[in-house]
Amino acid sequence: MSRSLQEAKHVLEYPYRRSVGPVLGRFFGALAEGRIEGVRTQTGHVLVPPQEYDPQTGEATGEPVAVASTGVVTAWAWVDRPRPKHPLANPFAWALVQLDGADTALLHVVDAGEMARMKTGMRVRARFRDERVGEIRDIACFEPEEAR
Amino acid sequence: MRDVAIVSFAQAPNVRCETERNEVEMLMPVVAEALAASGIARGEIGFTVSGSCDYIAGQPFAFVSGIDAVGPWPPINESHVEMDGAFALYEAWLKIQSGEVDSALVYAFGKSSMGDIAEVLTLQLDPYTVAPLWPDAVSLAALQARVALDRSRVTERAMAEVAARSRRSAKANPNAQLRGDFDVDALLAEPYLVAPLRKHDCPPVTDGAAAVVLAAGELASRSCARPAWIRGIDHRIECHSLGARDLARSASTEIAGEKAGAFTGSFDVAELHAPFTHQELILCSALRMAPSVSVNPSGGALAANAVMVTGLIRLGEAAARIHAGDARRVLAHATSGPCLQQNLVCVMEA
Amino acid sequence: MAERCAVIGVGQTKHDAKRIDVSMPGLVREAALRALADAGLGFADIDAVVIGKAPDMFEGVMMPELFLADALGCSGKPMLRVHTAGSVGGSTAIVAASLVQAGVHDRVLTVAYEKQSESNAMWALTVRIPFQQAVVAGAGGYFAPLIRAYIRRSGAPDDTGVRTALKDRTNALANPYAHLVFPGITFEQVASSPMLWDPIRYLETCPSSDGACAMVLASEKAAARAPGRPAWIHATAMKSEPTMFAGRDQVNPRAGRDCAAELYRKAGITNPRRDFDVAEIYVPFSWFEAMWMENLGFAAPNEGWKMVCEGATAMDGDMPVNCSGGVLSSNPIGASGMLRFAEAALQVRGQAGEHQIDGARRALGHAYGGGSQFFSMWVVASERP
Amino acid sequence: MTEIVKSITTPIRLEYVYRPGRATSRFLRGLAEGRILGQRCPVTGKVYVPPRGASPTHGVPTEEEVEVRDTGTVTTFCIVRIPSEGLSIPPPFVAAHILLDGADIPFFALIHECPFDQVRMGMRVKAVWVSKEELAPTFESIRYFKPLDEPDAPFESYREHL
Repeated sequence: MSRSLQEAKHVLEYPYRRSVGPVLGRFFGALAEGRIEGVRTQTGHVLVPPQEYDPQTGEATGEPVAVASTGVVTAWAWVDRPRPKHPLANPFAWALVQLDGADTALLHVVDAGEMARMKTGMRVRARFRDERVGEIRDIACFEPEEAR
Repeated sequence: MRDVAIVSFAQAPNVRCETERNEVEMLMPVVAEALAASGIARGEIGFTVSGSCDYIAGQPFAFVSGIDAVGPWPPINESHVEMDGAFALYEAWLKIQSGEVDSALVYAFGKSSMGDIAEVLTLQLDPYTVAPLWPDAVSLAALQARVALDRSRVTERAMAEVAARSRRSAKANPNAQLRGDFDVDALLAEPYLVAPLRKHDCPPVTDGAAAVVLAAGELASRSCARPAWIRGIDHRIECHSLGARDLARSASTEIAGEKAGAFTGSFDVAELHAPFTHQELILCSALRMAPSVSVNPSGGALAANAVMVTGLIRLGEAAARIHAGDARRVLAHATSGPCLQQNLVCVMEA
Repeated sequence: MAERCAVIGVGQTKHDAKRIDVSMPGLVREAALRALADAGLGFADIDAVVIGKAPDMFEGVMMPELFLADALGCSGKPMLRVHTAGSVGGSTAIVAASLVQAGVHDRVLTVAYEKQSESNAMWALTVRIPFQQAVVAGAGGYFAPLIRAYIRRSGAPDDTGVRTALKDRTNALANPYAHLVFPGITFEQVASSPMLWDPIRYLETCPSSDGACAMVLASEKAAARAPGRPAWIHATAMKSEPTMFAGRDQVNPRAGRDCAAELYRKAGITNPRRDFDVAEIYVPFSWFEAMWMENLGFAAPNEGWKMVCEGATAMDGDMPVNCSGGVLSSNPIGASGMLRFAEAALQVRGQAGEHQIDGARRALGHAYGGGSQFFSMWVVASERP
Repeated sequence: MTEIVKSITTPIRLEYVYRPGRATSRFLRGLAEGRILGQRCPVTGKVYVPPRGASPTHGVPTEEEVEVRDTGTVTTFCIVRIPSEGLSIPPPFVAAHILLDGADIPFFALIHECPFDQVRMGMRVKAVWVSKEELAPTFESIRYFKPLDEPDAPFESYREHL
């Protein structure tokens, strides 16, 4: 039985254009201005990132709520060798960040230089990009808030 | 409820990269073996259902050619879920429960080697605020492991012990991919892959295929000397956002376990679909596993992880323990989604 | 032994080329919340959710049920995701029905959707794969040769397809949710529209839509408490055959004939043209109406076109087909099959509005997919089975 | 007042490695030699081109190799008149199902060297190959099919392949 032919590369590529709806549209609009907004659920929880619905019940959420660009790391994982698609090219941490004023945590990255600086419960501050377009990557990363 | 049992199970050898055979060629012998073991003729099967995923193969409608492996002619009663084959088995169980059919063939296939599976799985995430950052599956599992380490009794040593035990158990599984004896201290001396996960905490990249035959009542008794009777089966999903759920526990597994009757009586064997070491510990806790239970004697997902097939293999491996007379009551579990978002629990008895 | 199951709530979105105003969760919620409102229920009343859609590459989200779980109030509940190509909307509803028929749940929400504007359907359907032959020009290029074969076999007049297109486009004017709306459309406009994949003309072709459809299915006990009239499910059936094999009849596939035969046997249908008051059939290219009339046993082989030409399938004909405007008027691919099932249910509930067939008691919902190889169908009626 | 963002662009690029498997490899190697190789279903005896290693009706491996001719009959076709992504030639052109002599299932190919409106069901055609030097294990080794100077095949001879 002859063997299989040589392998070939297959690239699946498309620049998806996503309509985001009113709630995320406002969140992304605020990010473009360098601010972070969540949304309040009917039970009073503040979701960041905001959603059109309460993740626990499916009920529609209410009014937007401004939250701080500082918060607490509730979980983190250290990446020594970033992948090409990762937001940072230098070693960094993935983190769940609960912003001050929010009841849920946002997944993003922390630029802490080295793993030894990472700790659950540490305070971080968002670093915004200079050129913002209204998307999640307008937050370049979070960084340790060491001044406090 | 009708009495329904898994009456046969077959799987392809799990390998790092199947270079010679396409998915249909991998599936054909597996389907033939499962059917032959059940004694139910191809044309007598009441319902056929499969689980697979287009993004694993990198093309739309990847499942379509899969049905060629069962030779669906004359036309058959057939369905497909874009999920792990374990959930296809659930659909088959429903079909039999509705009384429409008495038997079902369930199969699953996936060649994870075709793409960068950790990155492909990124596309499962919220496409607006999470996926654009491209967190890969290992990174997300590492976040979950951190929460488990911080907030529960999970330790890095316990995780390494899961890895060592799984790969030691896999030595007795001819279809496993990663097997052998590993020293826990040596494993802990290895560098982190994505801290707190080391390489041994993660599953291998695997190509695989599996098939299961289900039958009801007397047909099951005729098809198998020791049918694995499904006494309870249930699955639950929880909210998607990692920042809005408690990653240290598996709430959906707890509910599914309760509904499936996992908390009444003991088990000889449990096959848990835990691709990462800490997930086995979280699942054991959610399912209140007694220390006496033999967990993943097949080696589990840490020994072979053909995405879309692994869950169905857990059901098949657990049932096979009953078929072989090695166990009387078993539990099987399958998962889907990032960080154990969706979980299925099945209790089977001899 | 199966439990009885009924449709107690139906909802769909306004279908459009680009629903730029909503996110994917917003789209599915628009349909789901309408179905729940129709059933007088909220998410908290739902036991399980079954979701269906066509290839994930349309939206670039792998297994999107995972991120849509929260939007559909699924936390802590079972959720299943079905994908059977173009027939998926129908098979999704059938899986949802089996949850009730198996006696597992009392109230199941089922949703199907496609947000095709996130990418480009032609791109997603013709992804070039190494070592395989290039696909020529999407679904139209695939189905046009089969239509030509049908014309040759049946001797159907050339304007058969034009007539169906004109009928469905006229019916769509009475459907507020329809995507393509051409007020005052004429035979000449359809007949003179450009040939895309000869023999298929532009106005004989389905659009590419954003849209969703949802239904609430209930057990007999739960249906008794529903505020509206239920549509009772009398039978469901699914059949599949290989895409290609030697001697395959692709014009009148056996899987479709077998599926209909099984469905009719279960539902006690002996003469479909007499026994059904209305049918919603999956017709993405106009000629398929004539072809499916034969496949479904409404007409003898090679005579389906006569029903079209005689006006039998029009709103005022003896066997009205696609009163909603059908797939030719709205085509969110993953939802298109469920829309057929849901429109059939609306007819027997007397809730189809301007495109209602008066007194409709029994209706057929039909979907197909792949290379005319996957079929799903159901019979719904105003009376309990 | 915050401006509401309507949409975002999220480019997705994934790379996969494809391997053709044995059956396709044999077929493509055949094309590199200017031959069209099918496989016979051991149950029905039908010849499949291109072969995929399995009998779709019986779920069994197809192992017996059968060379078919590069001539055949157009069973049905479509005249593509709209441009779309990925087309290497401008419309209009004809995409046809061609029942190769010796095969039991139509093969998809383009038809040229004939005005598009003169292609007929039943027309006899022959493959036009790339030059000897350009032959390679790809489908592109057959450029297209062209009409043969033969009478059309009767409808009955191919009606079972529609």
